Amino acid sequence: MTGYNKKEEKAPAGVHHHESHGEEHLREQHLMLDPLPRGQMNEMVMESMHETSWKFWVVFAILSVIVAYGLFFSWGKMIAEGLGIAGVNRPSYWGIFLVNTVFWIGISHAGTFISAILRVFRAEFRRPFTRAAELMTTFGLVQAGFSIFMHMGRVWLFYWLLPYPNERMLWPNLHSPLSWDLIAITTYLLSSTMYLFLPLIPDLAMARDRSTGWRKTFYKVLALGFRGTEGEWAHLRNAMNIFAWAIIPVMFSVHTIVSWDFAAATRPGWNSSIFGPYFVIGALHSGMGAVIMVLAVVRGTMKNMKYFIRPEHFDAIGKLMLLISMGWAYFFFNDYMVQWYGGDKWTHQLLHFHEEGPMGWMWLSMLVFNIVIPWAVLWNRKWRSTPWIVFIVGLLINVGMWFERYIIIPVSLSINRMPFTWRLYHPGIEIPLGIGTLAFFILLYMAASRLIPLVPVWEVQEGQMAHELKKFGRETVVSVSELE
Amino acid sequence: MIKKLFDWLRQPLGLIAVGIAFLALFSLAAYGIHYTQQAPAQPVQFPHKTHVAFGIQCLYCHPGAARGPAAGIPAESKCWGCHNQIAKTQTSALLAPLKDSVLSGTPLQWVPVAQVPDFVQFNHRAHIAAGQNCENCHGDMSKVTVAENPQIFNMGFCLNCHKKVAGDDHVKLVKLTDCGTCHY
Amino acid sequence: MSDKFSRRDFLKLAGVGAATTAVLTGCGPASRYVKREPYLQMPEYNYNGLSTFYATTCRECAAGCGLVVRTMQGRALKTEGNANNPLNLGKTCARGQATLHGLYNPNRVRGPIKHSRGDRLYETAADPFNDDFNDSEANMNWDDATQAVADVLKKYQPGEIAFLLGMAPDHLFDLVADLASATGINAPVRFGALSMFESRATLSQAAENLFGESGLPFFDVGGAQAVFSFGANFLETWLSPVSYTRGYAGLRQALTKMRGTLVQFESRMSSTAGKADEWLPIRPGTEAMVALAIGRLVSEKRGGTIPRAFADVEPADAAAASGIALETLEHLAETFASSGAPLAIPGGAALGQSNGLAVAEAVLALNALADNFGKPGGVFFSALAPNQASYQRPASAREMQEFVQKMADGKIKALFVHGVNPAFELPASLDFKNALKNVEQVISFATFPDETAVEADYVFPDHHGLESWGYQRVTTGSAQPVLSGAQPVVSPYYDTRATADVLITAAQLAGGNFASALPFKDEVEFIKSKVSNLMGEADGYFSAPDADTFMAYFQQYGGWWKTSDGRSTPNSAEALNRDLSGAESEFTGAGEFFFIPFVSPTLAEAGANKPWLQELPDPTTTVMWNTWVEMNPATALELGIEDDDVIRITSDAGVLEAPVYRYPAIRPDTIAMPFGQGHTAYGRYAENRGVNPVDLIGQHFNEAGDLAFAGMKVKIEKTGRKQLLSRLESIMGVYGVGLGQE
Amino acid sequence: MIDLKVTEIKMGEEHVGKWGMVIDQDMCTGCQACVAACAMENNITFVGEKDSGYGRSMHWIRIERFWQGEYPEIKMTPNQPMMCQQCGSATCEPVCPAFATVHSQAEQLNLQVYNRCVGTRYCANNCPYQVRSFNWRDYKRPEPLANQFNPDVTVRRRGVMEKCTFCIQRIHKAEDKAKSEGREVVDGEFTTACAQACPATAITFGRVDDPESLVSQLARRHGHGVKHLEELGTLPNVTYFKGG
Amino acid sequence: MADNISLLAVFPDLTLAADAIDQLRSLGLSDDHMNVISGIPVTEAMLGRPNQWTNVPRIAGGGAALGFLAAVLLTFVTPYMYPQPIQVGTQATIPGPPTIVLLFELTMLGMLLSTFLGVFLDSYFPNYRPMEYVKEVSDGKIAIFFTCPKESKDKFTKAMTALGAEKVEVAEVDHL
Repeated sequence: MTGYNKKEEKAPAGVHHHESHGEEHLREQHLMLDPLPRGQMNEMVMESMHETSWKFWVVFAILSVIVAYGLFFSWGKMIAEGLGIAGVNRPSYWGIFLVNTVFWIGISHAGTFISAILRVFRAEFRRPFTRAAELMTTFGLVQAGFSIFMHMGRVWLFYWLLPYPNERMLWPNLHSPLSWDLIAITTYLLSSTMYLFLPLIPDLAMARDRSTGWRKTFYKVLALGFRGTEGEWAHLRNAMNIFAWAIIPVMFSVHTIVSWDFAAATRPGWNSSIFGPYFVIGALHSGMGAVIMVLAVVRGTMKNMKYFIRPEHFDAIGKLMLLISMGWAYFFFNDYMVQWYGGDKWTHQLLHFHEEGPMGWMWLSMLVFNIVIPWAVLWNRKWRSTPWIVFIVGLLINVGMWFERYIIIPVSLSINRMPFTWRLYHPGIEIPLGIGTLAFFILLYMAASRLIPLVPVWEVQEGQMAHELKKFGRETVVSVSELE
Repeated sequence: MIKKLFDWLRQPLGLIAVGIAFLALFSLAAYGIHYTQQAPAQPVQFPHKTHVAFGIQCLYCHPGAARGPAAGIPAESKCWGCHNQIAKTQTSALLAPLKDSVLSGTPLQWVPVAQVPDFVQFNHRAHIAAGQNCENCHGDMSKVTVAENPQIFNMGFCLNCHKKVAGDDHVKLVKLTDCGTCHY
Repeated sequence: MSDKFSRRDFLKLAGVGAATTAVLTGCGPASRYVKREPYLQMPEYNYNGLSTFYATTCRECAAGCGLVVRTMQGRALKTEGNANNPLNLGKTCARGQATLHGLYNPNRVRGPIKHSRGDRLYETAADPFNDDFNDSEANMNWDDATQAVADVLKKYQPGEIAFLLGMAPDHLFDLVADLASATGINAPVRFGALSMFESRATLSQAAENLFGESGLPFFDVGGAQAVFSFGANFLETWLSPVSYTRGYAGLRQALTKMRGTLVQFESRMSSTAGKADEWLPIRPGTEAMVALAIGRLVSEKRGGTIPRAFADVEPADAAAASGIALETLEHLAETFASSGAPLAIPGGAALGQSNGLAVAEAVLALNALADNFGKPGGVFFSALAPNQASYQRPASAREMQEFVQKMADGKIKALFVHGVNPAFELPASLDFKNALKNVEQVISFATFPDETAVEADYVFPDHHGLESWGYQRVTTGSAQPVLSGAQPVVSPYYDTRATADVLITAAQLAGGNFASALPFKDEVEFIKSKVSNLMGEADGYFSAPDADTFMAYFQQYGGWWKTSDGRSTPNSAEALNRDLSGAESEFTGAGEFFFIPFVSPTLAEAGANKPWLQELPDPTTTVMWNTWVEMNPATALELGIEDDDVIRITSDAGVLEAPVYRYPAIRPDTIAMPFGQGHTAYGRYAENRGVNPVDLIGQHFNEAGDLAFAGMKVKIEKTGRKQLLSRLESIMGVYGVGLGQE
Repeated sequence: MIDLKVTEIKMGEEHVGKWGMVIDQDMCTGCQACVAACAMENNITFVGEKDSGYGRSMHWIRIERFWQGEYPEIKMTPNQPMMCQQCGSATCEPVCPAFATVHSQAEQLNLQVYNRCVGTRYCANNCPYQVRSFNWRDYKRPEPLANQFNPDVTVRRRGVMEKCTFCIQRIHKAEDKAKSEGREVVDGEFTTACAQACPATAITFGRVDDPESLVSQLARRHGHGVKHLEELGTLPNVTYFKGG
Repeated sequence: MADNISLLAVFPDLTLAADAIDQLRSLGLSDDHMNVISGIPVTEAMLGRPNQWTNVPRIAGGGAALGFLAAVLLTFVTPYMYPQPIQVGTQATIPGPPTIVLLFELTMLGMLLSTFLGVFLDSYFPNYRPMEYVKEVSDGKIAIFFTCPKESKDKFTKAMTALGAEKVEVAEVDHL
C-alpha cells in the first residue's frame, strides 16, 4: 500500500555535491519537497502504529518487569524501610535522586526547544519530529517527578508542599527554592502536556477516521469531536502561537530554578551565578542528545519512518548539537574559571577533589563526552547525517551530562566547610530506581508510539504545501512560502 | 467470559447487584469511619455528670492539671476514699468493677480519650494558670457520662484559641504562636 | 441472581470492607488509644506528668559517683550527676549517662536460671539490629534459688567456698566479708579489669615502700601548676575519671592562678595525652629512668646535694634510652623546677610493666623532690571512706592468678561470682574458664548474661544498679570522705533479686554460723546497721536525731560525707633517701612491636552491651562499635599496611586479628589496642564484636603483683583481609586520604 | 512588606540572640559525656556499626579533633564540640519548603518541627556546620530500651530531620516553673544536658542577652571567642575559646 | 428556515474551494451560511473568507491575570495568614526576588492553562454530538458546508459540481 518502499532501497542520501543539485536529488533529500498524497501519508502513519513485531512485545515485557521491580517495588521498599537502603548519607544528603531529577528535566528541554523555539523561528526541518520531541518532554518530566518524590524522606506528606487552604494557616514556604521548583516543574509539566496535546488533536481526528474497535473509541474520546472547521483551526492556531511563545520563558525558568536549588545554597562550588544559564544549556545538550537517539531508534524500528525522518534531520540536529556543545563548554569554562580564580579555600579544595579525587575519572569523562567527542564528530556533515554515529554521540553526551550532574550533586556534597564530616557517597537502591525511571521512560514512549501518531501529519503536509522548487537561472533552489 | 459478566451487569438485575455491592462497601466504610470516632470501652461506665452534680471539682480527681503537664487519672484509692462510705457501692452492679478492683488489688484499665496528636507537647498547668476552664477543651462534663473526646485537638483548634488569648499583645502572640512552644 | 453472588464473593467483599475499616482505624484516633493502669495507691505526684528525682550511686565503675535519676511514672529517664556529692559535684561521664541502657537492656537475665555450663542465656540471631532474640526464661523460682544457695553453703567446708566480687567496695562486699569472718569461708576477693589496668596494687605498694604507709595516693591535679603524667590516663578511666577531669579543668582554668601545664609521657597518645601541652612518645620501659633523670636535672638546677634517689641515673643515658632528647629533658626539668606547684603522676601502661613498681617509686620520688605532699596541687593519701578503717585494694593480677590456681587445683568447690566477669576480663593465659571446670558449683549473680554466667551452674540475677539498695565507699577522688548511697529509683523490671537478700535468706536457711553471721531481715536492714553508726560523726553533711531519719536523709542526699578534708599527708621524710632503680623493664615475647593495651575510654570493661556507648566515638580515633589496632602511619607504610587492613598479632600468649587504624600519634615501634570489646556473650550489642586484647597478655607481673600488660613484644603479619572500621571522623577531611594526590 | 534588600550586616556590631553557649575547647577532654547525655535526654537513636561508619550517626553533638604536625611533634587540635549553632540568620531555615525548620522568635532558636518535616534534606545540605542528622531508617530500639525515652521530647521516625535544640524542653520547663512562681528564669537555674554532664565544665549555657549571665561573663573574661564560619553571616550563638 | 437544507461539497484542492466560495456568494449565500472543513490549517485569507473570531487570546489574557492574582495571593497574603508571620533566617516575610519568580511562574501557568481552556471553550470541545462531517477531509480534501433553501438544492449542486466538486451531498449528521 505504501508507495515509499521503493525509495527505502536507495542508499541514504547524505552527501551531495554541487553537480548533483538536480531536482530529483533535492526531492530525495528533503521531506518537504517530497510530498505524498495526504491519504497515503495518513495510511503510513497509521501503519507505523499498527504494525508491531514480536520483538516489540519482548522488549516491552522486559521493560515492564524492570519498571515493576526497579521503580515500583524498590520505591515501595524504600518508603517502607526509609532512605537507609539508598546510599545517601551525611554530607551527601542528596544523591542520585536529584541527579536523575535534573537529568530528566534536562531531557525534557529538548521537546520544547524543538517544538517551540524552532516553531517560532520557522525552522522547517522541525516538522516531522516535533511530536516525538514533545513526548520526550512530557515523559521526561514524569520521570523527574518520580525521582524528586523518591528522594523525599516522607513522600506520603508531599501535599504539604502544595498551597492549599488549611486550618493551621500554614502555607508552603515560598522562600525555599524547592517551592519555586515545585511550582515551576508543575507549570512546565502542565504546559508541555497541553502543548503536546493541542497539535495532536487534528491527528487524533485523522486516526479516529481510520480506525475501528477500541482504538476508534480511544481516538474518538481524545479527538474531542474535532472536525477541522475554520473556527477550530483558528482557535488552535492562535493557541499554539501563544504556547510557542510563552512556553519558551517557562522552559528557561524551569531549569534556571532547578539550578537555583544549588546556586542559592551557601555551599562551596554551588553558590555561583552562572549556574542558571549553565544548567539551561546543559539541559539542551542532553536533551538534543536524547532527541537524536530517539529519532535514530524510531527511524530504525518503526515502519515508514524512513520517509519522515531523513538524514537531513540528523544533519540539522547535529549542527544544533555542535552549537550547544560549544555553548556548554563556554559556560563550563566560565564557571570553572571564576571558581578557580576567586574561590575560597573550600572551593579550591572542591575543584581539586573533582579533578583528582576518587571521582576524577568521571570529571574527565564528562569533558570528553560533552566536548571532545561532539566536536570531533559533528563538524563532519557525513558523520552527523549517519544515524548510528549520532546515536552514539547522543548517548555519550547523555552519559556525560549525567556525570556532570553527579559531580555537581553527590561529589560536590562530599566536600563542605566541616572537614570532619567529609565522606564519599556510594549509591544503593538508587541504581535500580534510576534504571526503573529510564525503563519507564522507554516504556511510556513505546506505548505512546503505538497509540499516538508520532508524526504530525498535518504539520508535515502544511510544510509540504509551502515548499516548492524555484529556478534561478540554472540553479534549482528550495523556496518556502510563508503561509501563516 | 468477561463480556458475559459485563452483559449481565448491564441488565436491571445486574445494576441492582452493583448498587447493592456499592452500598455495602459504602456502609462498611462509613461504619469504619464511625467506629474510629467512637470513645473506647471503659472498665467502669463512669458517670461524669453525676460526680459534677455532687459539686466535685474537676481538679479534685485530676489535680495534675493545675500542677503539671498531665491531668492524670486518679488512683482507685481516691475513688475509694468516698465510695467506701457510700452504701450503694456495695450493691450497684455498675460499681462492681470498682469494688472488685479495690478488693482484689488489680488496677482498673482506663483508656484516656482526650489526646493531642503525636509530636505535640502539651502542658495542662500553663493552660489552667492562664485561666482556661477545663470545659473549654473537654466540653461540659455535667452532661456527659463516660468521657468522650468532644474536640478534635488539632492545630487549628489550639491556634484559634492562642490567637484569641494573645489579642493585641504582640509579645504574647509571638510566644503563643511560636512553633517551638508546642513542637519539640 | 442470588446464586451468582457466591459466598466467596461475599467473603471477598467483607474482606475489602474489613481492610478499609482497618486502614481507616489506623488513621483515626482509635489507633492511638492505649490502656493506662494507675496504681491502686499511686502518689499524686506520680500522675501529673512531673518527674521525680532519686539520688543514688553510679555502678558503672568503682569510682562511686553520685547520681540523681529522673524518673517518671516508674520509669528511669535520665541520669544526672548528684551536685551534692563531693566526688563528682553534679557531673557524670559517658558511662554514667548510658547506665540506663543497662537498666533497660534488651538482654538481661530475667530471673533465676539453672542451666548446664556453656549454654547460652539468650537466643542468637544473624542481625542484632533487626532480629529479635529473647532471653531465656527463668526456670526456677526464688525460693528454690535461695535454697540452692543455702545448700551450697551447707554442703561444702567453709574453706571450699569462695566469693569473687566486683572491685567496688560496697555493701555486698561488707556483707560477704562479715559472713566470711564469722563462718570461716574464704574472704571475698574483689577484682575488676580496671584495677588490673590501673595497677592499683603497684600504686599502693610504691607508697608503702616510699612512705612506710599503705594507701591509695591522690593527686591534686586541680591545684597544680605543672603536671607530669607518666602514662596516667586520668581523663579516661583511671581511678576516678570524673573527679580527675574536674581536676584537669582546674589545672587549665582557675580564677586565681595561671593556666597550668600538662606534660604526658606515653608511647601512644591517649586522650589524656591529647590534651597535654607536651606529649613525649617515650620508649616503653624507660619511664623510671626518665623520671629519675628529670629528678636529677631538677636537683642539679636547684644546687646542693643530689638526693640519693636520683644519684645513680645519668640523664644522657636516659635520653638515649627513652628517645627523648636531652635538651627536652632539661627543658622539662626547668619547667618542673620553676613551677610553683609541680606534680608527677604515675599510672597506666607505665606501671603495667615488669619494672612498674620502680616507675611508681621514681615518679613519687619526683613529688618528694617537689615537696608537694599535703599541699594544694600535690600528693595525698586518698581520704578513707566514712566507715572504712584502712585502704583495701582490689586483688592484684597475681592474687587472681593464685585464686584461679586454687580453683584449678580443686581447692575451691563452690564459687559465687558477683559484679565481675572474670571469664572476659582476666587474661586468657590465666585460663579461668578451664579452672572453672574444676569447681563443683558455680553460682553467678550476674545482671547481664555475661561470659561467666554462661559458665555457671546457676544464674541468680541481681537487680540492676538503679533498682537496688546499697552504698559504696569512695576510695579516691574526693578530698572529703564519701560514702555514696544507693537506692532503687525504679522497681525491678524483671524477676531479679538483690544478691544481699539472697545471701541473707540463704544464710538463715543454712542455719548455724551462717544464720548468726547475718542476723538481718533483709538487705536494707543490713545497710542501715552499717550506715547508722555514722549518725553521730562530726563534720557530717547532715545528721539526724534517729536512725530512720538518718536513713531517709541518706537516701535523699544520695549518701553521707564529711564536710572536712579527710586526706592525709604521706610521710616523705625518707622518700628521697632510698636507692631507686632506673633499670629498663624487660619485655617478653619475640616480636618487634611493643604492645600497649589500654582501656577504651567510652566502653571500659562493662560498657559493651550498652548500644549508645558502642555508638560513642572513641575520643582519639573516633572509631565506633569495634576494636582497632593503632599503628604509626610510617610503620604501616613500611609494612605495606593500609587503614582497615586486618593484621594478625602474635604474642607469647595468644593470637588476635584486628583491623588497623593508622594513628599518627603512636611510636613507630609500638602498637596499641583498646580493651572493652570481644565479648562472646553479654547481649546482642556486645556479642561477636571486635576482639579482646587480654587474649594476648601472658602471665607476667611486676614486683607489686600487678599485671605487666604492657610488658610484651608482639609480632604482626598481614592477613590480606579488610574490615571497615566505623569512624565518626572523615578519613578524607582529617587525614586527607582519598582526596586525590596533593 | 516586600523587601528587595539584602540583610544588612553592620560591621563591628554584634548580633545578640537569646540563648547561647560558650565552649572552652581548652577544657574539653573529648570524653563524650556530653554526647551520651544528649542522646539520653533527646531520645536520639543509635544506628549500629555499618550506618554509623557511613556518616549516618545521629549525634546531635559531635566532638571534632584534627592533627597538627608530624610524629613526634604531633598535636591533637583542641577538641571541638560541634552542635547546632542556633544561628541568628540560619541558612537552613529559608530553604525548607514546608516551614519545618523556622526561627523561633520567642526563644531566638532555630527550631526543627518534626511533624512538619517531609524529608527534602535541603536544610542539612545548606547547613555550613553539617550538624543536622536525618533519620535514614526506623532504627530499632528493642523492648524494653524504649522505657528510657524522655516523654518531653518527640521520638522521631524515619524520614525526618533532627538536630540539637539547645534542650528546648528544658527551657520550657524552666520558664514554666519560673512563671508559676511569678519570677524570671534565673541564670544557672537549668542548663542543657551536655553542659550539665560535662565533667570539665567546658560547656556553659545561658542567656547571651543578659550581660550578667555566666555565659556573658565568660565571654568577656576570655575576650576573643571564635564563632565558627561567622564570615558567612550566619550569626551563630555558640562561642568557642581555643585557650591554651 | 425549516425549508432549508445543508449541503456538503467536497473539493480536492484549495483553489477550487476558494472559487466555490465565491460562487456561493454570487448565488446569494452569505458567509454566515457557509463553513469550510479541512484537514490542514487553511487560513481564511486563502479562501477569501472573513477572519474568524477567536476568544483564545482574550481568555489567555484573563488567565494570566488570574494566575497573577493567585500568585499575589500566595506571595503577599498567605505569609500573613499565620497569626504571626513565620521567620526564616533573616529574610523578610515577603522576600523580594523569590516573589518575582513566583509571580512569573504562576502568571505563565494561568495564561497557558487558560489558553488551553480557551480552545475548548471556543471550539465547544469536547463535543461528541453527531456532527456534519466527511472523512475525506482528513485525507486532504476540503469540504464546504453550506445551507441553502431546499428548493434550490439542485442549483447549488450543479454549481458546485461544475466547479469541480468531487461530490455534493446532503450533509448527514454522523457520529464522528
